Amino acid sequence: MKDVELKMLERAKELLASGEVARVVGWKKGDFCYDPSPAVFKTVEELENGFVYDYFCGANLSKYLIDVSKKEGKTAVFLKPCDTYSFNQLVKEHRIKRENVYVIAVECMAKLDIEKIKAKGVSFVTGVEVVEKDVKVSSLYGETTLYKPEIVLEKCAVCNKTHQVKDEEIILHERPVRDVNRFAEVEKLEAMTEDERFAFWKEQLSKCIRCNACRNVCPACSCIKCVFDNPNSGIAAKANDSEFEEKMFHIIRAYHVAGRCTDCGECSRVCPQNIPLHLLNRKFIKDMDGLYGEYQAGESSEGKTPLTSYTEEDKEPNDVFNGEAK
Amino acid sequence: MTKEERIENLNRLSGTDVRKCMKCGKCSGRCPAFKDMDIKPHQFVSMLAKGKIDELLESEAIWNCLSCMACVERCPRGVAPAAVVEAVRDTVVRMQGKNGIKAEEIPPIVDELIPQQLLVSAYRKYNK
Amino acid sequence: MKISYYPGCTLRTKAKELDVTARLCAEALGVQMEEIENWQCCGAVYPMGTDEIATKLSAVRALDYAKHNGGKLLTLCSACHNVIKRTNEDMKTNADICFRANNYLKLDEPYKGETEVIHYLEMLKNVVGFDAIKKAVVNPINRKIGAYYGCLLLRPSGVMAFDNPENPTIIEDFIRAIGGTPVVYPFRNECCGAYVSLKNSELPKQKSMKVLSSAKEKGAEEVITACPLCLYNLQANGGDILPVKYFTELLAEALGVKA
Amino acid sequence: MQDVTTEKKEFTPNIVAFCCNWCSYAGADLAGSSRLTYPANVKIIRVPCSCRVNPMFILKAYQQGADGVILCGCHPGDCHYVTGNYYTRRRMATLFSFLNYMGIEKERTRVEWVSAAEGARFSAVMNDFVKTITELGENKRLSDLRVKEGE
Amino acid sequence: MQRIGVFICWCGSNIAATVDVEKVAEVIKSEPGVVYSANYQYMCSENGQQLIKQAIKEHNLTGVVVGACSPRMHEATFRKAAEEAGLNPYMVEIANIREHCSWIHKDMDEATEKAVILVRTAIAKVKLNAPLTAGESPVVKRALVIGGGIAGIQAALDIADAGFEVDIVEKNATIGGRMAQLDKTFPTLDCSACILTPKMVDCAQHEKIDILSYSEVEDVKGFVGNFSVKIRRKARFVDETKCTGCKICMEKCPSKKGLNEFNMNLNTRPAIYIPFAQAIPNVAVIDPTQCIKMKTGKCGICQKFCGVGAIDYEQKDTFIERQYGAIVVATGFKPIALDNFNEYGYADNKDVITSLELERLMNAAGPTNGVLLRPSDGEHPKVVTFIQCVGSRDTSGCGKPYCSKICCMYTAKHAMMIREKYPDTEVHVFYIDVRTPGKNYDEFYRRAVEQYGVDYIKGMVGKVYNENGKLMVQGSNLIDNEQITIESDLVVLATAIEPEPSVRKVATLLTASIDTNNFLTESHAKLRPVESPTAGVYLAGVCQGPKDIPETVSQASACAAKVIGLLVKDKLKTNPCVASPDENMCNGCSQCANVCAYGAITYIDKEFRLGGGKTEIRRVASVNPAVCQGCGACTVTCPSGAMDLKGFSSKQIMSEVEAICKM
Repeated sequence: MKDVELKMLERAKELLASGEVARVVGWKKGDFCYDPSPAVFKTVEELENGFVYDYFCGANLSKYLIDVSKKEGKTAVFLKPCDTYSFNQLVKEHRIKRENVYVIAVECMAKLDIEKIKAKGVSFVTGVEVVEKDVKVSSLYGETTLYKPEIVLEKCAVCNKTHQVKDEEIILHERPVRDVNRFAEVEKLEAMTEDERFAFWKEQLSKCIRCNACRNVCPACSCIKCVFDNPNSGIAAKANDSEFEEKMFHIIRAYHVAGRCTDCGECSRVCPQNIPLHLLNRKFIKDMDGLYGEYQAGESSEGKTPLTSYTEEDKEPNDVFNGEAK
Repeated sequence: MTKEERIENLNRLSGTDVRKCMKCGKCSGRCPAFKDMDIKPHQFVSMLAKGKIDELLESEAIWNCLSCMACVERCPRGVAPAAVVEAVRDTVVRMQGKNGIKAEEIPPIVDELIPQQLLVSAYRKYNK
Repeated sequence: MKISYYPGCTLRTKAKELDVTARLCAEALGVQMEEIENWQCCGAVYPMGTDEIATKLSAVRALDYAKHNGGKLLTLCSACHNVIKRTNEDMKTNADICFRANNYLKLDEPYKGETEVIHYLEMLKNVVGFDAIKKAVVNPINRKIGAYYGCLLLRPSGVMAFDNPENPTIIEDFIRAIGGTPVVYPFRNECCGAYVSLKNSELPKQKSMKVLSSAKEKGAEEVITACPLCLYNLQANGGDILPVKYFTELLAEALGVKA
Repeated sequence: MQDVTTEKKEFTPNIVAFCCNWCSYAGADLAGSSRLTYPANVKIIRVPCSCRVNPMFILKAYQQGADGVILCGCHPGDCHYVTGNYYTRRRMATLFSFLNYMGIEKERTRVEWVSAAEGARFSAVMNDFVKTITELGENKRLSDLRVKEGE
Repeated sequence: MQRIGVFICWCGSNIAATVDVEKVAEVIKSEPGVVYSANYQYMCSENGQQLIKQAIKEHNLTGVVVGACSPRMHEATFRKAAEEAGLNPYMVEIANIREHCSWIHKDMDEATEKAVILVRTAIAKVKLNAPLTAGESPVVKRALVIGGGIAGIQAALDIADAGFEVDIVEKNATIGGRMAQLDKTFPTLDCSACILTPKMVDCAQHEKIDILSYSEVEDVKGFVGNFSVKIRRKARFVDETKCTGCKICMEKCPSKKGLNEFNMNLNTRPAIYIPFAQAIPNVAVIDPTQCIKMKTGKCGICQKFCGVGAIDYEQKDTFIERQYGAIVVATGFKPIALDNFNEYGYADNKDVITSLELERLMNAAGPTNGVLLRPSDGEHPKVVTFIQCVGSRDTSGCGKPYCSKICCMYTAKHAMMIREKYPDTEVHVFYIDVRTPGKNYDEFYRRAVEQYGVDYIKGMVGKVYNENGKLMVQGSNLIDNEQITIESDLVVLATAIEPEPSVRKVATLLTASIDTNNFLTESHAKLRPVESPTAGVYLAGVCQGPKDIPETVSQASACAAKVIGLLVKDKLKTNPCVASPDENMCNGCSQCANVCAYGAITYIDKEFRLGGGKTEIRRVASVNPAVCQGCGACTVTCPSGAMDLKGFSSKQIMSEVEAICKM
């Protein structure tokens, strides 16, 4: 990963120095080793001081382009495979000006989830070193070796995405192809009884503190003004003051991104309460795949979504459950 | 049973809605046993609709209906006159001593070629 | 291929030739008719009364057996076909009859009309194919033949779905396949009156003679049927106007199959 | 027998029907002019087309105390606005499945196509829906306690 | 502060018998915002409307709720009343307490309670109503008539006589339709051609009428006042501008085996033909399935003989696109196929014919030159038996559930004409009912019986069969309770009629509603019988329901009156209940345009002030209010809720939901 980071830094400096781009969107070092954050670099100095690309750079940078792509001059951005789907979706919705963006596709190799590492009993992490499937985690208390598949981000555990957009690429290592079913957990829930499912979600959603982190990070939730902030919508609310409110927010959010959600998993990654929010979006994805044919949002920057198209033979709503017709 | 109940019973047993009849007479126009029906197919429907069931229960036609379904097939309104005839026949044969054919009547008319199905069906149609 | 077969009472006795020729011909055409176990007489006439359950159980039993043995039930006698097919429709569409019949039978798994009931003629047409039969013919029947459908195969057409109830063609197509010339005559789908012969001997006579004279007028040299009762009636009461045979007898003749 | 029915009648569900102006609302009018009854607890909101119905409206209805929500539109292919109900069909198919995934009873929300000529069908559909919801019981899973307490 | 007035209508006893209207008015008085509440026997009456107008003025109302019948019935009435009193008409809401309440509930308490809820719901909505103003759209002063039968011809002539341009699109090679095939017409027995062909000629000669024969409507866009229609002009392989109708090609054509559709396939015609002598336009057409040249490449005889060089074997379909303000649908009918009625022996016996075939057999220009001869052997039939209701009034699934309406009269006509021309011919008619409402209609039928001795038999035929060369018609004679068999020479079936199948495509293109029998639906069965619910589309003739010539012509003229009424206007008011985006919230994501069936949504780049003197250019949705039909599909697809629908805004509906859920 270090070699990739160096190459990226080098290339970013080159682009800025030559004036080909006015800015570079990437990740910058945080206070700890595990909290790099998205950043806009405008000078070579800024790059040298803060640029990072490592196993904790899970954040999806595409949403930041909504604003910066409107600015004067070109913007270079580093996109991991999954980020490119969100990028494409935003281009489709005319939110990103494609011609103002220079996309550098970068390899991913699966990012680590600090919460999962902490859950393994390792805290005060100071660094990680990844060798194949072993992750050597150093902390204030020493070194521990963890099994990588157990500590990667949820989105990475089931990822088989490939770059959909690139103006150039920096890929030094082949990524192994996984055989995973991203709907396994949805299916597990579907197999439960109504009562069990209700109890499951009641417990999960009751944790929601309505911090809006999911909404803020979601590349599909990029409305200039959210319905929940719009007094004319009739559902505006800032806090969950009832169990209903908790559900309402998440149902409507999932519905609004249905057909547009690329399954980038950022919602679950950023949720401070660890609510498996991706399971809501994946249910819509699974149902739409089953009912209207496989569809991956962001695979193309053109065309309609399953919910803005139809066929005369579509299944009747009363007959549809678990993505299949009775 | 009151008369109303008996009428209701016949309607239920026939499984057909006699009110759908538009009195075109196509059933009787097609009936191959018409001449042997003292009460005609269309009359079975209209008489049941009007509740004149005593006459129906006395009719000879219930023994002569061929159950050939021509009336059912042809009815433009989806009424089944043959089912009314059968409902009446069922009602009659279910009454004590009203079997349409008695075992002792059989031997003289049976010739050696008569197929079983004739005997079986006759028992089923006429007796209980 | 193998197919579950329901012979019925008459085919075991008075109409043996229908059964025997049908089995031999089927075998010659590559179909194994497997007689179902422990079948009981279907009752020979479909009981229309909506409260008739017990009278339908033997048909349901046969249907349930076939459900677990290939999913199809082959019939040959027109009366059996009529009774079994209509009973099957009840099991499929009449929740009340289905519920009560299953209550009686206490099957491991309720029977809900899953079996497909097919008549031997339908088997010839759809499973074997008339073209295949044409190829298998060794002695083409060079005669003019009138098809006699009667009532049981065709009506009620909504349930039987056998052929156009007023202008059927399947037996005519069959006659062509075995090298004969079909004679279309208007009384081929009229009832011969046989059901009432024990109560009224006159009516069946009139009806049979009408059928045969109509066939003769249009040029038929003989008449074929699938129904033992029709055959009996047309022969006994038809005034010897024309010879009457089972359609399988002609098929056997054409295929050169001997009992 | 009698007791069972009276017992069940104690719960009278609150039902909201969204009807499109051109077919289903007219079908409801026809049910009315044909005097085809259905329970008084079915109350209709007129929308131009079934495709005007936002999932938010349905959730709002549950929040406000509805026990069942039914959406009626023109038969697919007959939409006054050509394609509106085709979108409704997809939106509601996915929404209903999703609500059920959240543990909400699947019978609680329904879509029916009722044409302007189908007064009898409108009445039959409403009677059937009321029956279904009565058997299903009160909406507890999507209700808002505050609304109930406020009553 | 809102000042709402509530008006509860009794509708005589229609509402008042089940809903305690006075109580409703009383309860509602205490609703917040309600300053006036009244009840009256007939709100829609002049006095009732006066009551509303007065209250608006006296109490300075800002909104009105009328608890009455369906808004589909009187919403327009009450809006107009409000407008006359100076209130914006869109500040009126209707609570449907008749169709949705009093008529379907029996218990007074229950119905009253529900009426209160419905009125409260309407109040909740009206409080959020905003005054709306209808926009305007221009009217193209040209009409399109689809179908060139008597309905289309009459409508076109009437519209053209009023001075407007009309195009008739006819899918066949000539106009004239079914009426051109008829021999005589009831109840006066004029010759059909004698009264129809002059009208056809009028059409051809009218400077305002353009006949597009052998053409079909391919696509329709736009809306009332401004339809854009694409028309396919099918290749007829003859240059319409050159052909003089001399018919030499017909004489010389060696391929003469094509079935003559005009004569109901009773005889044949050449591959190049003019359908009948008086055809308009009088121009030949080539049937490519019969033409030897087009099938084999060899022949070309017609081209050789055509003096004006009109033949063009290479001709292709062409398309034209025209603008219209109004469209009349007059697509007509056809007799049903008789496949489900083999008991009448139509398929097997040449001498079993349909009534329309009989028309051709009796017509002087028909295959037998007007002499009634049976198709099988060309003999005069001595016994003719008519069977009525063949496929009509049939709910068994074989035929049509409706009465075809014209058969009783034309059968009486046929029976009478046969008896008149051939007094030695016996005529029998099997009927279920004889239906002859109409001026001079029953008299006409009775004349057939009393004066011409036609034998009417009450009963239906069960079977028609051939025996020794005779057609045996076996049926009931219900009056005498007997089954009879009539030995006949000719059997005529009064075959049910159904809408011409092409109407389905036309209806789809026009988004006009169609019923289960494929008849086009009128806007109101009694009060708007010639209008389709789709604005600007009108219905004439059998496409709307079975009818005879007098009725068809009346309806066509009624259509014309409606069309003229539309075309004289320069501008039309448009429905103000259209979608409109809040640009401040619009993401410009294009989701809404993806679901708009009318193409009403486009996107513009707009400059927004960001404060601090900064501006930003953003892409935002823009709705064309003249094109938007107000369905609301876009509103649901908009994630931010920027897109809303006037008159049915999210906030309004949410508020209704809230009110209606309160028990």
